[in-house]
Amino acid sequence: MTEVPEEVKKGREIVKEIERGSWPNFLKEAEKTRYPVDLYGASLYLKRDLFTTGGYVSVPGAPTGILMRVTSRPDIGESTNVVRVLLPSGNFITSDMMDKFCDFADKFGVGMVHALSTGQNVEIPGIPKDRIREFVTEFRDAGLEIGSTGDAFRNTTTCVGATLCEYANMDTMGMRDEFYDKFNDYAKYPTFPHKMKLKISGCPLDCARTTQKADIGVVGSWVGAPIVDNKMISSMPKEKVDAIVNSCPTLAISRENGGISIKGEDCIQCMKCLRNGEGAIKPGDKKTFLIYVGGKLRGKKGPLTSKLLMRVDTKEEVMEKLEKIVEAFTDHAARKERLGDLIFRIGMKGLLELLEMKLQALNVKDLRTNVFYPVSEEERQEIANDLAGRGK
Amino acid sequence: MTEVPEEVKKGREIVKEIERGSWPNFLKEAEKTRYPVDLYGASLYLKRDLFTTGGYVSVPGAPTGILMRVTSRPDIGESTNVVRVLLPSGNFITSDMMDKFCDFADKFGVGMVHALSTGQNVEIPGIPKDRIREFVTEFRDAGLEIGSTGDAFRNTTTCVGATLCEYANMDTMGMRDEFYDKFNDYAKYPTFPHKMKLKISGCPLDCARTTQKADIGVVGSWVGAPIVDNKMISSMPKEKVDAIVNSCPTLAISRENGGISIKGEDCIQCMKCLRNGEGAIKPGDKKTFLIYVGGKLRGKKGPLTSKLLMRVDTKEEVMEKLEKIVEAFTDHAARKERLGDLIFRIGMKGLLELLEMKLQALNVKDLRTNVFYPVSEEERQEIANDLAGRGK
Amino acid sequence: MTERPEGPPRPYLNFVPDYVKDSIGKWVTHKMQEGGIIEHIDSRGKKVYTVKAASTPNGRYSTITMRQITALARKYAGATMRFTQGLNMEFIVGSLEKAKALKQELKELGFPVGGWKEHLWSLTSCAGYFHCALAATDAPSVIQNIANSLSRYFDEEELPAKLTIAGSGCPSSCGGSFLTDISINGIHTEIPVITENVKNCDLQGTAFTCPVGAIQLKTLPDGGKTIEIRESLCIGCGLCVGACGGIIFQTPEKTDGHAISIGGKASASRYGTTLGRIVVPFIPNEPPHYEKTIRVVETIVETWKKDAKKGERIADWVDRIGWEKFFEKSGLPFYPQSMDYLDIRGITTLRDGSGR
Amino acid sequence: MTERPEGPPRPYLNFVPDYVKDSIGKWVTHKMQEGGIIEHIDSRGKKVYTVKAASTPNGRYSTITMRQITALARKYAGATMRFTQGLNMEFIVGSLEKAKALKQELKELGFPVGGWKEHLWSLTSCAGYFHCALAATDAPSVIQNIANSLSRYFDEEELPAKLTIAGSGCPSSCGGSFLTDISINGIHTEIPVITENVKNCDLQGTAFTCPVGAIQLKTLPDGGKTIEIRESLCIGCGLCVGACGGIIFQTPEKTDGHAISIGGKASASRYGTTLGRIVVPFIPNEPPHYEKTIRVVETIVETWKKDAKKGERIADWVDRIGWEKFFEKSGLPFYPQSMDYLDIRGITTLRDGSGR
Ligand code: SRM
Ligand code: SRM
Ligand code: SRM
Ligand code: SRM
Ligand code: SF4
Ligand code: SF4
Ligand code: SF4
Ligand code: SF4
Ligand code: SF4
Ligand code: SF4
Ligand code: SF4
Ligand code: SF4
Repeated sequence: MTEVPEEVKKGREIVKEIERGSWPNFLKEAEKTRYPVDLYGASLYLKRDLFTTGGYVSVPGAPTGILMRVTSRPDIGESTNVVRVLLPSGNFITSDMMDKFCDFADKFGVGMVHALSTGQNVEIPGIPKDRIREFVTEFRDAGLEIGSTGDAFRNTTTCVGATLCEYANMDTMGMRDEFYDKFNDYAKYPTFPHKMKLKISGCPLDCARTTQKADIGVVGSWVGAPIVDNKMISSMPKEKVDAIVNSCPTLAISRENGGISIKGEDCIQCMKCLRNGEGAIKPGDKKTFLIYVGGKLRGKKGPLTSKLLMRVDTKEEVMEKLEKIVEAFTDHAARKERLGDLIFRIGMKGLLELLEMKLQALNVKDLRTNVFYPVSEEERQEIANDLAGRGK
Repeated sequence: MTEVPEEVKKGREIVKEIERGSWPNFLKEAEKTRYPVDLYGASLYLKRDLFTTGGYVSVPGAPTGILMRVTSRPDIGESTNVVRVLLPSGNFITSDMMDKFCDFADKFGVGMVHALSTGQNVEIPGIPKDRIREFVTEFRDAGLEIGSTGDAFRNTTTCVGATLCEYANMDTMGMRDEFYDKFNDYAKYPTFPHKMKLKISGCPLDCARTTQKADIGVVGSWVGAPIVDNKMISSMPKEKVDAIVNSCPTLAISRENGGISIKGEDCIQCMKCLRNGEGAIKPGDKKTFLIYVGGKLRGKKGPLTSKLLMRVDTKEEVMEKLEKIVEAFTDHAARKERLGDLIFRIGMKGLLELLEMKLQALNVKDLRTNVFYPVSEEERQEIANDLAGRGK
Repeated sequence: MTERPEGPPRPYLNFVPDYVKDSIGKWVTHKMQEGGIIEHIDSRGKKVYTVKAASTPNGRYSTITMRQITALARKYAGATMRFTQGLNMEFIVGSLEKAKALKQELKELGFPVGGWKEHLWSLTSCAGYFHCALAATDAPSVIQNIANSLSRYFDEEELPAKLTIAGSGCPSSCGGSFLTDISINGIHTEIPVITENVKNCDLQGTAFTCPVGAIQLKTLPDGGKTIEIRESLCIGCGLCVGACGGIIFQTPEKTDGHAISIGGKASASRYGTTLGRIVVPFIPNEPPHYEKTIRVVETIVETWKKDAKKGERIADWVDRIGWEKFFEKSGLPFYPQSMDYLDIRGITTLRDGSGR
Repeated sequence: MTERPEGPPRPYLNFVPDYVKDSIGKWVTHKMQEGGIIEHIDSRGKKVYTVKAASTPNGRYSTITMRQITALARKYAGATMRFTQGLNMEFIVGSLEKAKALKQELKELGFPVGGWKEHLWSLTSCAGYFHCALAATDAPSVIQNIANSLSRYFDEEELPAKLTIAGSGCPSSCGGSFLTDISINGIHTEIPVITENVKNCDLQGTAFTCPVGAIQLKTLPDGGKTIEIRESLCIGCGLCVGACGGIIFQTPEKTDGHAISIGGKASASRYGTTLGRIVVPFIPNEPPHYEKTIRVVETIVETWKKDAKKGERIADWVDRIGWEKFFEKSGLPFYPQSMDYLDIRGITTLRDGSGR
């Protein structure tokens, strides 16, 4: 019997400690698999990561690559390469499909599934490097798809949307399906300067966090006032209705003969009143899609929330614009520059120029506080003309 | 008779137009003086400024200099150099003093007084260059003082404060007097990298705009809750009291047996409730002075509002800190760099280091959104110690 | 040598009316009497009255008029008066009757009395073409026109809240622009050029004038000195043009103008001090009546008046409805210069509070 | 070649339970039933129930457990289930009785059911040491400890509002840190150094890895190639260390750790999407129980719970009281790294709104 290294012994003690407590425990799970818990324990004891990357290995059927994980202590634990699996929209997984994942994990991996990754994929870890081709072939033959790696569109994620939620202004899951019908090549072939992510939320509550971590975010919304069922409102206790009226950030809601009335031009679709309304207030009828750009977390500049690019009326326009944004990104981003960093560098105005659009008030969070900007001769002329046209 | 140039003729037409309307009119006033209205009219017609600067001319009794104004069209109008006059605190001017200003304006100038400049001085324009020394001597012999130019402390301004206003937490006018008792040299000799301005407001309503246009701003305030006269409150109509309670931005106010109660730890001294309270709510007893730094309008970076440096308990500490700030500014600002731009360049933390102070939460408007900052070994140690000390 | 004062005349008590002195620090409340008259009440119930009268936009008076005003101070206000932060005149009077009589006389002299609470409080302007060497726009005449257009809000009609207006001829902002609810900000839009007259200037001094260090000293082939402007750095502030006759704007009549910003305020109430934001980046200079400018200002005031809740300053109002709706509701066109140069960060910040 | 799917399996209708299909797009309201069960009601009054169960912090399961979960989906939920944005499990069930029975079985399997409304919704973590090459901190074990410490807020005790927690091992933030109400963010505080092993790396590829271009290719005297790190540019992200075995952090056990940020949220309600702000810039890694980290997180939650009004997310609460009072009330020490690197501008901005 070989001697157990010190760091493994100490590591095991640490792991035992972490396994305490009532919450579902990833280490208790790992213990039931062939995952190298000792390697992990040792890294906790040593306080250093014991993996290095092996990059992405591109194989037939998975051109964006499979993520290679190389152990720096082969004496303690094995490399644990991972295959990322694209799921049906909304992350719905039938029991049959999940069983298949488990079968593959048992056969090729370490008997572990990662459900879910934060990018909303299932991952199957622990595939030995020399079995990857085999894995990919069998897996795809079983009707399943690998993806979400490399400099391509990562997995497109959505909230559950119209499938389960009354706030939904659109069929988010259907839109994802359409995205893959139309743009699968963007997701499959790594031709971008850096990764891209598309996320879709059915309403401004933004359960898919499109405004925070999507290069391109689509949010279903509407224009004007929400729809109010004043019969229901009048049967509510006074304090409840007061709460609805008072919580509107733009003060768009007022009392009106027992019910309420909402000034459409003041509504910013913040969803507050709908949340407080217990079904009596619904999204408006005039649907619109908000397209956001440039959210991401690291890149060059650290976390950036996304910016509103425009509102469009139809799904078709969303898809068109998406194509244009991708073109602008691939043509103009530097290597390993996320869309958000490109916008940081060239400005929102710069991006809009690439898209042949004009900067509008809706693109802007705050206005300038100094006059140190250029105004060209044409711009002076344009402004003078615009203002001259204004009625007396 | 010499021919009247075209631009003067046209200029006169323009001036006549501007003289229309009911509001007190500076041109109607100018017409009653020897000010070169034709020169001004011509500049309006030509749409270009017809003066150039002659810089500051330093004369005995006014080392920071007198502002020289050179006409670029001597054929139309004369140069119109201006003397800036320091007023008593609060800009109180006795009728005798104002009459003297008028006498000087009639004797040396063009019969015009500028009351007030936006820096809260009286100016006497139109003094010929060759009579400036004479003017300064006579003027100072009459017990009056010239100043507020050059790279020195410009006029220190205050709101009316305790003299007339019930919101005042201090005697602003008295503090200005003390400033000049103590620091007149700062105001008199141009030894700074750029101008400095000190402004003083008696309360956070900031009638002296210290938070916007003072390199150093002092605001009288208090700590904890305002003082409430609940007898008066209980006699107010319900809606009035509701308005008081609801307008507090931190929700520090609640109803309490017919009156109100204010949670001191939540009050940010915004003055809202005092304004709505019609005398029933007064500033708290525990007075404090807020010292702000770095406000200014142009400099290198354009308009910057000031930042809160610290709270101190006594006037003496204000004066001490002021001296320290001036030192840091004179030692570290680049030529023609305002304090605000120095802070922009070296950071608030940098300024605090110069002042041998530590950055605190009160100095900060918003916190960071990324982790791309350095943490030194000592800092790691310090944090670990601080956090270890925290009770279980 | 005669005894000379060092610094401004003081102590201040020498200059305030006698009947105020023993109330100092003892005020407990105030009450708005009729327009422009505030009743101040001290802890013993003693009352004085301040009467506030409008000034010329840039504070310039003939000595003739000023002597008439002084006479009023002698007659009604203990032979003293003060000027406010808003450049208005303020008289402190011992009784309401006197205050009313003073108000009447001031109005007869042509000075409106008013300007407190939900009204236009003040209009201020810098020197502009009238006295300054740096002006891109003649702030005094612009503000004079605005004053005429909005005068009824000073003493008659109510607004949602306090309104202050300032104009400055150039980015130095001496008029206090950027700080006020509505501001006119002079702006040059060309880069100055160097003419041969530059040889008459103090070259080193001129280079120092430039706030951003865009002016560089150069040695000519013949050994002489000249200066150059690095265009990419120049912010067009115009300081060098004022300082040296050999540097000129070529066509100021076409390229000079003013921007309009809204939403400046200093008071801590609500979200605290804030600077104005540029809503129109450039309007050409069109004296005498600056129709375009006046229309924009009127549009802003009208939209605010119609849409704001009582008590909302312009900054508060825009804060509530957002910029997109501001442009929608006002119908003003949006130009890209208005975007915050730091807004591209997409980093959203929490609301600022005063004194935090 | 067999027919292979291009892209993910679709259309989605093939994967949702049959009894949901004809309600899609017709939902009118929902009602919270007992903890973790939502009743969804469609326009015809039809009801389905979603049951939400907590997951392991980093979503790792043995196939043994996963097959048990699948079996529950077969038994109760139309043989399908979903995972949420918060990495939780969600089952869609046809009746309340079934939902309750499922809840019972999930709890027996060790999975708490709850996490809606004024509760802890989710805890998420990236791979950390468990699988990744870049970790400065082992997010999974940190989050596991936090989960144990806060578990009662998932299904028992109420909080002022929704609470989400995420942890990431390094600035890449794969765990979704910065976005959540409380986040753990791995941070390296040393600059990596180059060892002789660098010769085995793909130098050009490694240089490309660096997001800020701090890695430069150099030619050695002997004609060989190497790379250099420009310290002034390096942000310590650690990507190069993961990519090339010849670049190392020398003492990660001392210099690696994590920062804590608070106040991230995506939802448009109130002031809209916002990123977390760093309140503690560095905490050393102290497995197994990370006492310091847990104390800070508990302190934040306790202070918020005690001080916030009902409905206030952490961001809303801090927005109301300000950072100064946050530090006062929580008693947490303030470190200069917390200051926004753009805050020095002193430019105050109007509050942001969503979609503006
Ligand atoms: C698996 C996953 C974490 C998890 O445990 O769930 C993950 C894991 C890794 N991410 Fe990630 N990221 C994962 C979601 C994210 C997210 C969250 C999201 O997508 O919702 C982000 C932040 C959002 C964003 O995109 O900004 C994210 C931002 C990154 C970055 C930063 C990219 C950038 O420059 O902006 C890297 C580094 C890079 O790409 O250079 C990165 C790189 C990595 C690598 C591949 C690093 C590496 O090469 O070792 C990690 C592999 C870990 C491993 O061995 O398991 N990962 N990564 C997530 C899988 C996503 C998926 O299924 O598609
Ligand atoms: C007279 C006055 C305007 C008025 O009509 O009332 C004025 C007039 C001038 N200012 Fe000013 N400033 C005046 C208040 C201001 C203010 C407002 C204030 O102090 O409350 C500011 C903005 C606040 C600030 O300090 O940031 C102001 C910021 C400037 C600047 C920008 C300084 C900087 O770099 O930040 C300059 C240019 C300079 O100093 O380089 C300037 C320069 C000038 C000069 C001297 C320019 C020149 O050399 O031609 C102007 C002379 C005009 C003239 O010929 O009459 N003036 N100046 C004000 C007199 C102040 C006083 O009595 O002390
Ligand atoms: C006289 C003056 C100070 C001075 O010494 O010059 C002044 C004095 C008073 N201010 Fe002020 N404010 C004066 C300029 C300002 C400024 C600066 C400015 O307008 O340029 C501000 C801050 C800038 C701003 O607009 O944010 C200012 C913000 C306030 C506020 C807060 C207003 C707000 O909407 O937030 C109040 C409270 C109120 O109006 O209810 C106030 C209230 C007051 C009262 C009425 C309070 C009182 O009576 O107890 C003071 C009257 C004293 C008196 O009778 O003289 N004062 N006040 C200034 C008159 C300016 C004018 O001629 O119009
Ligand atoms: C299931 C899920 C979307 C998904 O497809 O994955 C979801 C679905 C719903 N969200 Fe969400 N939210 C989900 C993550 C989010 C996120 C993202 C996150 O937590 O990471 C956000 C935005 C981020 C944030 O925290 O700001 C989000 C912001 C909201 C809000 C606004 C909360 C707020 O405080 O502002 C509501 C409204 C509410 O709770 O009243 C909401 C409400 C809802 C409701 C309960 C509305 C309803 O029933 O009509 C949805 C339930 C549908 C259902 O039964 O499945 N959902 N929701 C996500 C569950 C996450 C979890 O496991 O905990
Ligand atoms: S984003 Fe809106 S539509 Fe989508 S699940 Fe959340 S609440 Fe429902
Ligand atoms: S959605 Fe928001 S903004 Fe619109 S009416 Fe409702 S509460 Fe007001
Ligand atoms: S700043 Fe305060 S104390 Fe000074 S005059 Fe204004 S309200 Fe009164
Ligand atoms: S001063 Fe402002 S913060 Fe303080 S209690 Fe009054 S309204 Fe609230
Ligand atoms: S703002 Fe410009 S134009 Fe006006 S006085 Fe100041 S320096 Fe002159
Ligand atoms: S205009 Fe201003 S910035 Fe440009 S060179 Fe002249 S002084 Fe410098
Ligand atoms: S956040 Fe960093 S440590 Fe965690 S998985 Fe992503 S790259 Fe790896
Ligand atoms: S740690 Fe990051 S920033 Fe520094 S050299 Fe390596 S890759 Fe570049």
